[in-house]
Amino acid sequence: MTLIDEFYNWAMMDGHGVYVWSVYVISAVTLVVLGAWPIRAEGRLRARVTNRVDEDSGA
Amino acid sequence: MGLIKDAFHRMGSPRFFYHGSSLWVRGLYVGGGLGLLVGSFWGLVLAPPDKYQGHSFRIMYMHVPSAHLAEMVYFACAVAGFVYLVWRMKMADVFITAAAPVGAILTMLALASGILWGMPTWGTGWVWDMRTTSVLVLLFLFFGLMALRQAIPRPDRAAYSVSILALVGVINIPIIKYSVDWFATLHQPASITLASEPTIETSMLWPLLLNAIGLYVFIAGVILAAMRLEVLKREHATEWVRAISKSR
Amino acid sequence: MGNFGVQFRRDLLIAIRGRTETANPVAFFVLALSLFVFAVGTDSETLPRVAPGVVWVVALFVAMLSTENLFHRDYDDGSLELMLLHNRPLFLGVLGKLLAHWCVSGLPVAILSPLAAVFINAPPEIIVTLVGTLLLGTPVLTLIGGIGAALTAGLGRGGLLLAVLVMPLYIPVLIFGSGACYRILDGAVATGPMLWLTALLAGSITLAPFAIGAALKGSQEY
Amino acid sequence: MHRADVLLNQPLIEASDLSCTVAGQLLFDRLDVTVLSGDVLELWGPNGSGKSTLLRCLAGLFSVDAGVIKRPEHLLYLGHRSGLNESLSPLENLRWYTGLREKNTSSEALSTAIRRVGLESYKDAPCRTLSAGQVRRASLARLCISDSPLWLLDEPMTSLDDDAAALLRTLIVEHRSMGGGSICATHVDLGFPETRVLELDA
Repeated sequence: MTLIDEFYNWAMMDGHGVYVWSVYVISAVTLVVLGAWPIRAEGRLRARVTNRVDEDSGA
Repeated sequence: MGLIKDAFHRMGSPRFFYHGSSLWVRGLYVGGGLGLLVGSFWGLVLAPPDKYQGHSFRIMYMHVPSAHLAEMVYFACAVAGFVYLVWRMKMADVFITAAAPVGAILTMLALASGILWGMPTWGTGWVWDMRTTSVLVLLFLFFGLMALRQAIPRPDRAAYSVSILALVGVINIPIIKYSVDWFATLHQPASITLASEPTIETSMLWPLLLNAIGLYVFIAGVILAAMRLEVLKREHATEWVRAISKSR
Repeated sequence: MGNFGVQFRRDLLIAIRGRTETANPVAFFVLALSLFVFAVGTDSETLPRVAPGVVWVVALFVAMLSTENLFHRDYDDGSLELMLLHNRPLFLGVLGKLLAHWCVSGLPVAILSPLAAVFINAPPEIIVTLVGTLLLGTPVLTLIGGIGAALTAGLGRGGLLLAVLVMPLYIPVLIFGSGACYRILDGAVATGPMLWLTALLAGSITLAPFAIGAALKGSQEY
Repeated sequence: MHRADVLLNQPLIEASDLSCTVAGQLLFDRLDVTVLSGDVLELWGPNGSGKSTLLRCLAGLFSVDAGVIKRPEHLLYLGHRSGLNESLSPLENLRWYTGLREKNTSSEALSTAIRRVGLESYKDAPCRTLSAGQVRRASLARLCISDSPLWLLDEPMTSLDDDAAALLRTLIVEHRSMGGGSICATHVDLGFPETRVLELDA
């Protein structure tokens, strides 16, 4: 049994692999997006506030 | 006594919260992420498959923590609602605004994993039993919180009503749970008894615990970060926010 | 006479004065029932089996649609402000208003339900239970709907917000209400769910008015 | 109709360092408002300067961000909206209003109030059939019959014709002579002797 077959059997989890992996992929994607969204949005908002401050001081 | 009151009061000020929380967010993200990675790896690779359900059992390591945490987030929103109604603390309302969407997404995650767990194990995606149905109802309660806040023209004036709705919701959760349970046992075909949790040997308990703690810590970080965003949104016209942007 | 009676008489008078509009819930009740019949068909024996649940679901929609304008008109013409300023204690005034509203929405549905049961040829043995559960359940629907109506009083008449807020809270009433009828249908006794409905009524009649009063104050803040 | 607090000359309402921001706009900050019996306080200021919001805060309908308000037990609030249900008549609306106050007002007192605001012939007409001016007069009927020591009037002069405006002035003068106080948000000068003015800038 080559390494690939072994990996294949393990990944297939005798038929249930599809469900298990899709759950973990969905969870991973959700959690990553959930984690990144507030940080990025805060960055964008701070940038917007900075521009406005520059405009005010510049104007 | 003065110290606690003072800390409670200071914790209530958005400015103090904003400056104090940036470190916490990073720490919670790293801690939570680590816990989730190790827990998932352990659950996916090391833990033995379940005698009856085989490998699909590994979905439990993600489904149970997210379903449980989703409910905890709603209870937390209700507590925050109570705090706002009693002490009129702005930060309590900031918490509800930030936590509701995160709770809704967690509930959807729990539903999705519940469906994907049900398919191979019991042949049907959706089982009208007490747990899955009350998670669905929880999703509607989260949508209710967000829909009400969305409908109110002035967001800073929405806090009072949203807090009331959160409290009304939390009082109804046990009632809904019981009535759905009564409904499920009335119509439950005998073959699928979901109520009895598959017996968890200790070797399977550790990854579940690790994943649960990891998820708790990570989501706490996410909510904190979302609260920082909300504070900035609400206070962007104030002096201290403009000061931050200048200093950068 | 306390503010409960004053508020009740006023709102009952308004409901009677606008007879055609207050007849809408009952007209809707009959119409929606017939829709189910057209959908399910009368020949098969599924209709009698489904009938109690159908009557209860339609009664629930009637309650929800009629609580929509419970506070909207008072908010628009300013009498809600007077209610909040001068109703001492507020929850009694709210109870009076809800009782008047129930008399023209929940009560007619409960009274009409035997006819409705015959109308969609439900098995006759469940009629008594049906009326009993509706008499116990529709006030709970009005009380819970009142909380949603108070929260959305100032938000214009836009669509489904009230439904999204209130429907999850209606689930227990629906389950025990139609559950009691199905118990009778299966020959069992229905005291369990009936007792649960009474408990829900007792709980909501004591707690909901306070939540409604607070929500009405909240609606002034928008 | 004498009033207890008139004798003690306690302030009818005492609000200290009120501040309120709505939708990011600071309406007023560190504002003190005190009304003694016999006072008439006029709130002046352009639209959107927070006159109505201040009145609603004083009435207790709107919550302030900071500040303490000591309110009387009963007060009369006349807002932009009429407070009359459209399918009821002015008389029925007034009966409901006085009924809430647990004042078992006789129906003659109600009819005299309606007659005083000049709606005698519309006594039983549903309010939806009344004109805007008549609706305002119908809500003025609450002033004729009120025994609250404090009146909060939000632009009471709007859509009133001359004799209705005159009636309002006499009502306020009567109220004052009995030791009552009132706060009026207004654009037009009410023309009362020694009224205090509180200017709210935009």
